[in-house]
Amino acid sequence: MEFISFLNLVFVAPFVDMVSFPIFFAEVVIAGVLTGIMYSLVALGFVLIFKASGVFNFAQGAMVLFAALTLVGLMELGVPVLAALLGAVAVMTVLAFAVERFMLRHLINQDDIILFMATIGLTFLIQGFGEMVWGSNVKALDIGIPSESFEVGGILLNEFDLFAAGSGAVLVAVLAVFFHYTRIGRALRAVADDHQAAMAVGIPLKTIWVTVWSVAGFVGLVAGIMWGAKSGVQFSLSLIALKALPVLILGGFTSVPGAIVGGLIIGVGEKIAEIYWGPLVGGAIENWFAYMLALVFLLFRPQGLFGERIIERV
Amino acid sequence: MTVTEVSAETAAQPNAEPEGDGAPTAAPERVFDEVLLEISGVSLSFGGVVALSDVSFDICKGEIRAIIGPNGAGKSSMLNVINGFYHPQQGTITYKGNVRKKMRPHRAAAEGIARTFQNIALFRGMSTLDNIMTGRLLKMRRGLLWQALYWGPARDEEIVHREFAEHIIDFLEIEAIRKTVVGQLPYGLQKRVELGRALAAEPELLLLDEPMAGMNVEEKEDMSRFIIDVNDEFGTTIALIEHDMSIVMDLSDRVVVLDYGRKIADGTPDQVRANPAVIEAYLGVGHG
Amino acid sequence: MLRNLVLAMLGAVVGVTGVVATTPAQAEGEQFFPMLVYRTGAYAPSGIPIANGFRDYYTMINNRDGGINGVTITFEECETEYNTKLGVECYEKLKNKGPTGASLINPFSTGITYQLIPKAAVDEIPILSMGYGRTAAADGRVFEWVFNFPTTYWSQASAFIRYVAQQEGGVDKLKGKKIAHVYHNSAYGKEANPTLEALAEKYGYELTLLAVDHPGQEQKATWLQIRRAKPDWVFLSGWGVMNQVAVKEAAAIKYPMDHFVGNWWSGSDADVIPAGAGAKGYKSATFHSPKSDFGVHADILKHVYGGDVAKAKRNSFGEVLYNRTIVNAMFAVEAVRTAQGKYGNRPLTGAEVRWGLENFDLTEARLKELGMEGFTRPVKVSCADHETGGPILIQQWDGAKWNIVSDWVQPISEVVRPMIEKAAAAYAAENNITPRSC
Amino acid sequence: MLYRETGQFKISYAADQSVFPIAQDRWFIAAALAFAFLVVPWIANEYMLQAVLIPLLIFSMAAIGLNLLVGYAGQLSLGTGGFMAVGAYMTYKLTTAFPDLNIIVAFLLAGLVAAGVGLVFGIPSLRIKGFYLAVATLASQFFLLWLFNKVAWFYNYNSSGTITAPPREMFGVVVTGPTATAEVRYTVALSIVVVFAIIAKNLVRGRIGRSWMAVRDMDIAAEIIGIRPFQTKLMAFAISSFYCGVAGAMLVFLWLGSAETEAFSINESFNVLFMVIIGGLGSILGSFLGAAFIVGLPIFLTNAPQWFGAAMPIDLQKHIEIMLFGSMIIFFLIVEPHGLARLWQITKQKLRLWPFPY
Repeated sequence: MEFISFLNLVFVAPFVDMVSFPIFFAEVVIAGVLTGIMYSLVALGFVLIFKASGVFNFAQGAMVLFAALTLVGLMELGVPVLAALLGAVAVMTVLAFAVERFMLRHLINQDDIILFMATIGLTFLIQGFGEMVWGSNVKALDIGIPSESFEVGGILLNEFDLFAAGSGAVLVAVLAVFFHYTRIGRALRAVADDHQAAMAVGIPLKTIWVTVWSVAGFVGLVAGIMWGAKSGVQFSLSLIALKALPVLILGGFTSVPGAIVGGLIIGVGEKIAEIYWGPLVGGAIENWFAYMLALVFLLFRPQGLFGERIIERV
Repeated sequence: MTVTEVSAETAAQPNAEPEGDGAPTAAPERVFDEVLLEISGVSLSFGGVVALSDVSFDICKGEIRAIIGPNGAGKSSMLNVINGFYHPQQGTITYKGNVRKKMRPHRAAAEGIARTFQNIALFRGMSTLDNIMTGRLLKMRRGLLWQALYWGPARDEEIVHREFAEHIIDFLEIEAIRKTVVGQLPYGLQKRVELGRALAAEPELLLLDEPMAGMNVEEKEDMSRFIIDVNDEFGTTIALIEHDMSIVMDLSDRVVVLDYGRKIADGTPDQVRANPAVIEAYLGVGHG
Repeated sequence: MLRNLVLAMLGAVVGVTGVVATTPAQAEGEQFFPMLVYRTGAYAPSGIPIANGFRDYYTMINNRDGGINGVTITFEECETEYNTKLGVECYEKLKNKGPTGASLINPFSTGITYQLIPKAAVDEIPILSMGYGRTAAADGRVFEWVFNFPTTYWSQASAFIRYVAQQEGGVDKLKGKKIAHVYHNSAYGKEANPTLEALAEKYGYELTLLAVDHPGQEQKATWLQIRRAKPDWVFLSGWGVMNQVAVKEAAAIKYPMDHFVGNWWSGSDADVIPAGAGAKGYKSATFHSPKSDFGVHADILKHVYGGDVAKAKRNSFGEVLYNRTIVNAMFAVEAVRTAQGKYGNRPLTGAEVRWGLENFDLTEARLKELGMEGFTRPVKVSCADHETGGPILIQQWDGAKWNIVSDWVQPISEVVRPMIEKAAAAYAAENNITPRSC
Repeated sequence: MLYRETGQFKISYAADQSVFPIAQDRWFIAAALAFAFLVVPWIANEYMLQAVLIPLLIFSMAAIGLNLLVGYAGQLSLGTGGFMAVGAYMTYKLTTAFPDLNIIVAFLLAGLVAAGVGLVFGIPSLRIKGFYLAVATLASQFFLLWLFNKVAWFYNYNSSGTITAPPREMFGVVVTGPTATAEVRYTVALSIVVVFAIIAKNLVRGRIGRSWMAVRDMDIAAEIIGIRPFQTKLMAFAISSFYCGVAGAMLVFLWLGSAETEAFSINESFNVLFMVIIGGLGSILGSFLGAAFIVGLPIFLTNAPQWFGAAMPIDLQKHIEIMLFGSMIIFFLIVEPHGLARLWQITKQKLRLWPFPY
């Protein structure tokens, strides 16, 4: 008897709930989609760098923080929004140059894990530097994005969330065009396959790396603005990288569309799990559920949904 | 018999004269009548690409069997089927009298099939000695706790196998690189270490995938000598893939020829050499 | 060449680390307070005003009065990043400094407090965890060395329920009301749960517990659940980034902000500012005034900042958490003063300061002398009761500053105290402690 | 001059296979151990023990465990914190349920539970590799911490979910709990670590270690010589988790004295991985060096300015410290990507020749 009620609680009741309250369910799904896009924004930065240099850039979270800090810091100094944005982009580009000059250049053709570890060193460096220059206090970030809530057919929407989702979509479109239709984009993809071969056919590795790290810095800035507007710009921004990791493995380390689709799946999946199944076990299951979800997908596609197939031969 | 010629050649290098090779001129006729492995009707394809189609042949105990054919003929696929890395869609593999639809790699290894690879598949981060010792892994029995203590039986076992590994190191003349990490070794030596690893398993059937690819003449001669010695000294049955025709014809007792995944000829070197289909395959147009 | 350099540096690291912690002791006539601070890391926005508050109050006492009855206060900050493991290092580094060693420690981190509680009795250094840490430590019979007056998480949660009852028009109105607790999924966040559960049983309100995992940047699911359940009141036990996001999300689902009450660690300036106008109306608990126009503030401005208000503001002057640490620092100083009454005006040991804490009696008159009349309340500690079950205030954010919007709300001690004693007894049993009799 | 192996001939394979084939190494290690066991507890002050040496030992233990998995078996894992938590919480349950149980036995039993958990979470390694596996193991990290946070049984239903090390005695000496002296806890930790370091060394130089390395270097080839990659990987996960579990138990019972799940957060998983990489993948010695680097360097950097009398605001100092720490990591990787253990080997090579450069 207890067993049956258990089955009911786990396998029936949540679905009945979803169907009985379709509007609320729609809200949950929409919240998942919007959150998912926010995750994708962070994941994109990882994908770009991994795709073009094979580096799993652990410092992406720190770059998000640093970009946002720079933006707010400049604005606090009285710089107008637009100029501050440009300034932040410029700073991220300088960072990209520095990373290439002082780090990547010396680590060409090292093992993946060594490069990964180096980016961890970079994380500390960027965090320390960012906090030293801009301080550790929470800074309110307001660049004029509206954030009113309104209802459409009983579904509550927030202007800010929609704006964030929209920017995410635009960003992805731009990146897709960039990768597929520009010369440097194609070169980027070539480098990803083989560093030395790319050099051999005359693709300057240095330019590529600087470009891709700059672009990742820019993506980081966008992510930083969206997340920072919510919570204020503070150290914790660098921790959202952890929310991007399941998205990353689900979508595949090398795929821009993968980052988006992965984000949506994780976003919607974790919200549904938390709201419909979370209360059964005491809640706060979102974090591990996202990873478990990604894991389940991986068991079927070990290279992620859109990742390049791993072919093994002897 | 072919052995004579090779031995005569190696005899030119006095220090490389293998012991126990006997009188070269008096080599007895080699007779093989006990089938060790039989492949019948094996077909293998990947997606739409056919790698092997309806191939049948056998390998007898004690012989040196060559598998030849142009690039892409399915030779490596054949070896992969034999040791269970690829699973054919059709056909059976009969090894030591057991009929199977497919082999499993560790099963094959456990039943005495060892191999080397076309592109060296050594454990690059380990020393020569450790690589060869991995060949002995299946023969080591001591469990986790003994291993953890490295005491008593575990230690004795390690020493027994070390002695065997050292025997192989002597045999292959690689004493000097015993403790070198194999990733740092030159190509020819790596090939030799790989052979050593396969031999350490004391295989009944040894599969060699292009053991002499990329070697210079001298290295090829060394390798040929090792192959013959292995066959002679340990009585190991050998199946090898090789492109160098003169070596194949000299070394092997029987040759099977594949082309486009089909068997086009099978027989002694002389028979194969005279086979028009083989000549066509090797000289004809259409192969890159 | 490069490698040699590296080796040399490595040697230096190893060599020098070997002589750590032999810094000499300070001069006589000084009372040393260790300060475990977190001016960097994820919780720095809270850590900075806290650290500044301590620093400024002690400095003010030294500059204005020449120390506590002539005994200069010395203190040393050690950065913990709110990390328990770094806290251990800091504690070990600072505990033997000063002529009498560390005499009183304010960990200002629930994790570090938990970690230090067992050590306190052994090292004979009293812990003053003012409004945080282990609530059960209020039972002075078991936790001889730990003090958590003026009030604790459990008292606070019960006072919150009393406040809700007042707002709803009586305790009997609680029946059938829905109350949600959004909490940081950690030892700290969970503290209030048992109290809220016990009171739910007593008063018949419906309690929903919603955990948010560290760090708490993403709370959409939590707030969707609140939007659906439509609780009459929401109580928040957040910390760090979780607070800002919670306030923002509550505003986004248009939850009535004046029914959204944070605990006293969810009600600082940094918690509401990023949410902008949306935070207006948000309430939080506190046990002191959020204003900065008391005598003590004037003294700090004068004796620490030389009247430079702008500089003071840059150093968190007047912020909620700053004010809270002023209270805490005052407790510390007055405890030493109390102990000096017994042991004489000299640097005191931890054991002596412990006596001062246990016989702590802060009167209204004394508060007035300190320039804190109306800033906080009198406190009287006893051997058995290290908490005093003090009341709380409710403050509300009006978009620019915090204002007190309630009278002092008493906790429901008849429920809380037995729970404390039970939890303390369980701790004592598990750790082979024989409670002393008071 | 002093470091010469000339004239030391091995006359048996047993001698050649010993852990330290060179006599000077053996003397050095013996001296170091004697120093660590007999001298350090007498000369080190409490700060040195409690803030530096005990955590160093505990993290060495965890790093050895992770190194077995990452460095030897080639399976990248970020679940270390979770497995450490299993060890800690299980020890707590065991020792509170059976107060008379020897605490070391409780550690080992908890380690076995951790091994079992590791086995389960190692299953994805059948299909998933590299960074994908690393991120997938985070699932175990987050899930385990959530579990210990959520299920009150694990912390005996106390209100805050914190576990506290109760006082436990061994041979009449208190080894855990607040009354256990730092010297005693240090000695216990050192004994455990030394024993398990030796066991780890034994494992990696024998059959099991070779199977791990074979799977790491080329799992297909390993399979073809008869190693079952799945079983081998699972065994690596189990043994690694055992080490991590014991390390987690030591963390709470021999060092912190009290902990909530936060003590085993993802930061710890990363930290231990840093230790393994900085120290040297596939090196037991490297695990110690890496732990020393990650535990010791920040403490050194924190305290260094004071010795030189440089006073600066504590937050600025911390920022500089963090930056220096990050720079040092990058610097070391550029100088020697194969870790401190390799640096040590190179030093030894140089020492062989010293003082004659050629």
